Formats: sequence, structure tokens, C-alpha cells
Amino acid sequence: MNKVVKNAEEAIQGIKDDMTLMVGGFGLCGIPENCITALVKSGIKGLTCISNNAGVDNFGLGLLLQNRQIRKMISSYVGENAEFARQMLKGELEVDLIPQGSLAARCQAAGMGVPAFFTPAGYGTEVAEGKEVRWFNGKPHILEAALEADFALVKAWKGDRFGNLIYKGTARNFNPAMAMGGKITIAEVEELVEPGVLDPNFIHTPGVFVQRIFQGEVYEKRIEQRTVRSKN
Amino acid sequence: MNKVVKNAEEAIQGIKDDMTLMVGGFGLCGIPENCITALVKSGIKGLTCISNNAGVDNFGLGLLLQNRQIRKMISSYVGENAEFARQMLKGELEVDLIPQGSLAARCQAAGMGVPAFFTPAGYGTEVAEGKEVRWFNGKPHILEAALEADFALVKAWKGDRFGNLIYKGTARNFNPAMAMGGKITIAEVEELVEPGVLDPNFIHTPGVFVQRIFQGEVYEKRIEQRTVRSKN
Amino acid sequence: MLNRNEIAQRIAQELRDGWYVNLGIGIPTLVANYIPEGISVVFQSENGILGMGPFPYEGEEDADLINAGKQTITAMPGASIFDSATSFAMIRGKHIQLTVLGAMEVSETGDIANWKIPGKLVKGMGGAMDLVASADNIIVAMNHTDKRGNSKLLKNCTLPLTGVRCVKKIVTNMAVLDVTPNGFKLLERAPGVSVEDIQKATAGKLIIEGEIPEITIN
Amino acid sequence: MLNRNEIAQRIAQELRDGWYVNLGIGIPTLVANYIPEGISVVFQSENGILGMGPFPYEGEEDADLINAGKQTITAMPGASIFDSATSFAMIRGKHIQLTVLGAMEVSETGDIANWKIPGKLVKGMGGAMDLVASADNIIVAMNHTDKRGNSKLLKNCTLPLTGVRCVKKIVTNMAVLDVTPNGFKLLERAPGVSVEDIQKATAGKLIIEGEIPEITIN
Repeated sequence: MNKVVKNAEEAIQGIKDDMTLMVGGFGLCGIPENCITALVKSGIKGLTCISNNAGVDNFGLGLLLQNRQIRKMISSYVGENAEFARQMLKGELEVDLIPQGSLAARCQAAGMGVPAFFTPAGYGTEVAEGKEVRWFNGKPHILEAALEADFALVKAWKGDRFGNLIYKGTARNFNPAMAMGGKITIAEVEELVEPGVLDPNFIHTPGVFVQRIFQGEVYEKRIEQRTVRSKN
Repeated sequence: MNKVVKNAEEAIQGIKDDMTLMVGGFGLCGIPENCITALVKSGIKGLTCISNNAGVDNFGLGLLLQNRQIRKMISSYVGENAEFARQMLKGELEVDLIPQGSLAARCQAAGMGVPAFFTPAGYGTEVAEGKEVRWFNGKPHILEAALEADFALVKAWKGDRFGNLIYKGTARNFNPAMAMGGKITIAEVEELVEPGVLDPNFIHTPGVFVQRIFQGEVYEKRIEQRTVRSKN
Repeated sequence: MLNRNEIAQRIAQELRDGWYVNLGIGIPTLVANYIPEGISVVFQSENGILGMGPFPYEGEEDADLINAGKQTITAMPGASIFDSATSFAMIRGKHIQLTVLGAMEVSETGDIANWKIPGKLVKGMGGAMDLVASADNIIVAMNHTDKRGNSKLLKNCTLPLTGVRCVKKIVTNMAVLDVTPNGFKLLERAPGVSVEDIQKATAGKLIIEGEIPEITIN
Repeated sequence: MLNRNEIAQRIAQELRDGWYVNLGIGIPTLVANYIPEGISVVFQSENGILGMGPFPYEGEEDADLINAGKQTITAMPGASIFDSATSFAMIRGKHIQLTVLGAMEVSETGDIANWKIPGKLVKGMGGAMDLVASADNIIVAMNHTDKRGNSKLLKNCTLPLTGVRCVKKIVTNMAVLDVTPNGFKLLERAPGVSVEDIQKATAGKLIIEGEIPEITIN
């Protein structure tokens, strides 16, 4: 068993126009930078991207937006992106906004073989429109469906040839749920190690959820809001 | 914030006759030995225990069965226990058998605020009787509800004062899902450490799910099926 | 009238030892600066951390350690990090004792609107809908009126809702109020603000019973 | 006729490189002993491990490392350990390529019964219902007939079901059969067993097309 591919270009083989992708990360934290770069180069168009955010104008999914490769975003928050705003207002970009927790749960549900579940989030709001409502323990809930994706692109800290992954800090965010949810999951890692190096007891994403893995060439890891305090 | 209690006796304060408990472990692996001992001493009766198995005749939940403290078991497999069989055949013990994966998912769902979800497991069998059936992607699923418990008793390897837990090996099993699911979760650990000792990036159960924690006095960790190969 | 910091300071008085707390962006974030002495609380950031600490020292910021506002943060001893699905499991499962967030409007029945203005660019609800749908204890931090002087405490929200019947308490620049089955119950008034001022600035039903004490902030 | 080990050996021929495989208790467990050369598969045990290795050496057994049969095991390099909810998420989510398990009865439409005999003490279904409801590729390993000589390959199961229309292939002591929309399709016969013997031992609809080769085991 060897899931290692050479690089991002090889990793994204099979992604075609009009497909649906899950893309890990929260803001610019924990995003699959190298896969995004490869997608930009590929010119693949009409993508539906399931991702909590849409990057910024010149980084992350913002690069795909600039290049007009995304037809639809399924996200919870898309605020930091002027090109995004422009395309949405012009009707060039479809946007489906869903609550952040439901987004994570719906990606995970796809990976768990749970086609639908009841959640209180969004009841009484426009998110609930057209969805079944049912009361449990005196409280209204809506039925949410699993989100399906042809590919999931996730980014981890370390990974091995079997696809086992560990993440660093809050760069974990949506990556584990999306790794579970993608029909084909591509993991890019900062460091690729041999099986046996990672402690089996502390794997965040078991390799069974990952079909392809490679070590990314460059990680810029841009910080969106650099907040610090002074030492004095 | 200090969730540490002195011992198992103090930990089980508030557990009363006829309550429902989730009890972690798979077979005799990863069971809350010290809490079970304290429950035996307490004489609390009429318990409903949600636990994958029911221990063996003289260990684990088998001790509570011998002492006639359990009214009902909600389990997936209860095979290794003669006293269990006797009580069940005599109608002294109620038994609700549910598929192992649904058991884990239903415990976890309670902790996740998901009151119900659709799963294919059990469709077309007696497990599906009386349950809603719905088809997704051309496949039948049944609606399963979250399991609720007054207390969850879980066993971990190491834990800290904030209730953060890590498990060892396959002793993890049902413990994380039940830690999430219990209204009040009691964790017993082999080693209690100060906050900061456990790496935040490798916590299995975040402390938010745990209300009480203590270091168990004795761990017998009995092996149910000792299978070995010889070195020659 | 209270300023932003004083609103945060008043809300901080609601904290209890051992609580897990989620603070929204804006005024709510400031609450972390005013934790009462002798009390220990754990801050959750919904992207996936419990035990969020202060901003890092200059030069120690880590791109892989941010909060839900995308700001660089630190982790306290006893922190834990998890994925977003688990994070919202905590929220949805009611394991977080207090959520503090801002609002554009709150109705007298506790409905909240804070994510969308028709005709304006929509950024998204982020985690707000999950938070308000699940938390048992939600405090709204906001100004009592909008920039034009219109009340933000209404009979019914006019903006698209974030959640229904969920807000428990409101701390504004003018007052502290509980949301009760009968309407907004005035509990305290800001220094220099009269009950009449508050009445005028409150469009929804306001319940005034007995003497209304002034907000005290140390 | 094949013995237990030969049934396992024949099933092992179905393994493909890179597959994740769940083996039930009994004959299925023996499959691990016959992995074809040049092939690497990962064994899952549903209590919560991927990369299950052989039994430990004497004296090295660990009470905290067991399989779903409660036997002490080892972990291979590249193994991962997880909780039971995640384990069944893998199973339910179809991430496991092959499940091998025993059965009391299989119907010609692929229904399986293997957990309960009315009137006898019931031990429980364990993970079997989850496994059969989700896996795309289920092979049943069993004897063709029960101890009294009654066929276990039936038109309809008589025992309480574990799952419906899920079994894809059956390897018995007498034959290898596919479950097709039209019934059991005979693929191979055990050495020394004739097509007529198999026909006699099969109560459900048996499809016999062309020459039926003998099972080959190296």
C-alpha cells in the first residue's frame, strides 16, 4: 500500500470541470496551499467549493475566484474578499451560506454514512426554509443532509505513506471532517514520514480516509490578523 | 476550576436508584473498575446500564449483575456471562440489544446535541421495528435517537484537573462517545496530572465533557482472551 | 452611558467559576479582559480550541494557532485543541455555559438578528446560528440604539433572524435587561441614564418593577 | 471438501493490494494467515484499530490492546487507534473494502442471518448489523449445510435477519458462489465435490452455467 503521489499536480489528477470539492481550512489557517496552486495552474472551471471561507483576494481560494474557476461556494463566512463580493453582487457566483457547525457536521456525516440528522441550528431562520422540522424534547430541530464531494483537499502537519495524519494547533479545524467526507481525499502535509513514525494512539485522521498524500513544496502559512502584545 | 474528587465513592455521589448510566469499555478493556466497585458497595439498585458488554461473572458489570443492581442492559453483545443469561432467561433482567455502531453513535449523538439521525444499520431486521424508514440515495435507512444517561462512567489512561483525557490503545473504545453523552461524566484515570502536562494537540476527550475526575486506586485490567504466539 | 469596555466589564460580572465561555467578535471579546478575581473560566473559540489565552508576544505568533476572529492567540495550560465538528458538538450539545455575542436587533421574545441586512453585502452567519440555537445562556452585548437613534430592542425583529427565543440577557450602553416571557425586564441602568431614557430607547415591551439600581463597575 | 483453513485460504485470494479489511470471528479470522504474496492489506478491528497485527509474543500481551474478539493483539507500523464511534463511521461510510463474516443462513437475494436463534440464548449482534448494512463487498465464510445436513443457502432465511440484500459472495466447504439478482451463481466447486452434490446441498435457486472449475489453493 502506497498512497504517496509526487506532487500537487499528480495529486489533483481526476478533478474535472464542474466537480464539487471540499477544501479544508479556517480563514487562511490549515488550507491546502499546494493543491490550490495546482488547481489554479490546471484551469479547471465550474467548481463547487465547500469551504468555511473563501480565502482573501490574493491567497487561498481567493486565487481560484480571481481566476473565475469557482461557480459556487458553500460556506459559513466569506467576508474578507473584495473579488468574492464583486462576483456575488454581479450574479457571477452562486453562494450557499450555512451555519458553521452544520457545515462541519454535514461534511463529517457524509464520511460516517449518515445521510441526514436533526439539529437545532438555523430553526426559524432562512436556513430552515424547505427543510423538515421536528420537535425533540420540546425543542424544534431541522433535518440537515450530508454534503457530498467528489474530492476533499485537506492539509495536515505530518502524514505517512498509509495516509495517517496529524494536524498542528487550530490548523486542524475543518480538515478531519472533510478528510472523512470526500469520496477521494487528497492530503498535503508539511512532512511526510514512514509508517511507524507517528504514534498510533495519537493519529487525528486514520489513513483509511485518505487516498492520496504528498509533501507540499512550499507553505507560506499567511497570517490573516496578526495580533500580538508587547513584552514590556 | 477543579473537577478532581477524592475517590470513586465521592465521584459517584448523586447516582440514585433507577438512574441510567453509560459505562465505558469493550469487554473488560477500558472499563471504569473503581467506579464499578464503588457502585457495588453503594447498593444502588434498578440501574439501566448502557454498555457494549456486561462484563464477566466476577468482573466488570458482572459484579453489579451478581448483586442484582441492574434492571436493564442496553448493549450490543452480552455473551460471556452465565449470571446474565440466568437473569435474562428468568425475566429478571431487561435487555435491549442494539447494533454496536448505532450504540456508539447514539451515545455520541446525545453529547453532540443531535437528537436523531438516519443510519442503514438494522434495516429489515427486528432492530428496525417501530422505527421510521426513509430512503436516501436508493438505500433504506432507519431513524435512530440519541441515548440519554444521567451519568457516564468512563476510564482513561491519563487526565488532568480540567478533565482533559487521553486513552491508551483500544481501551479507548466507547469511552470518548460516552464521555460526550453523559449529563454528568465521571472519569477515572490511571494517572492524574497537572494542567499543561498533556499536549493540547493530542487530547482525546476535551475537559468540557468531564465533570468529575479522580485517579483510581487499583487497576486489575483483566485480560479476557489471552492470545499469544511463542517466540520460537 | 457605558462605553464598550464598560459593557464588557458588566458582562464579566455574570461569569462563574468553572464555566466554559464562548465570546463573539467585538465587545464580547473584551469580556476576557475583566474576569473577576478568584474565578477561573475557560474560553472556547469555535474553530477548535478550549483554553484560549491572550495574544502572543511579538515574534511568537503562530499561523497555526488562531481564534474564530482569525487573530493569532496562545493556548493556556490545560488547553485542548480539536476539529470544528467536535467544537460545534460541544456547542450544540450544551456543554458551553455562556455565549456572549453582538446583535443588530433583539425582540422582546428573545429572537436575535445579527447576520444579514437585506440589500447589503452578506458575509455569512459563521457559527452564530449554531451558538444561539443551542446555548442555554446567551447574553447580547450591543448599543441600545443604532446610529440613527432607532431602538435595537424591538417587539419583533425586522431583519432576517439568526435564532428564535434564545437571548436570555442584554447588556447595552444604557441598561441591563432580562428577556422574560412578558418582555424586556429592566434590571439596571447605566450611570447618568434615567428609566425614562431607557423607556424611550426601547421599542419592545419594557417591564419596570420597583427601584432600578445603577450599574456598578469597579 | 474444504476444511476451515482452506475456506480461509480461498477467501484470501479475493484480497487486493491496499484494501482495508474487517474479519469476523471464526473462519474469517483465519484469512489473515493467507495473504497472497506481494499484497498489503490493513485489518480493521471494529472496537477501534486499523493495522491490527498478529498475536503478541508470550509475556508481551497488553490488556489495553485487544481486537473485537477480545483477544490480545499487536499493532503494525502505520496502525491507528480510534474510538468505536469513529470505527463504525469508517464502516458505515463504506471506507472498508471487504468484510468477511460467518453466517447461519444466506438467502438467494443476499439476506443474511447470523445472530439469533429463537428459543436459544441470544448474545447480541455486536457489530454485525452495522457491517452488513454498509459494506459494499461482503463475503460469507461458512459450511454449506448445518450439522443435520440442512442447506444454509436458502430461498428465504428462516432465522431473524442481520441484514437484507447485502451478501455478495459465499465461500463454503463445498463451493464458491456469487449472489446475483437471479440467485446463487456457482463459480467453483471444492475438490471431490460434484455439481450435483452442490445442487443437492443448496435449497435456494442455484445457477449453473458452463463448466464449473475446481477451487485451486496453492
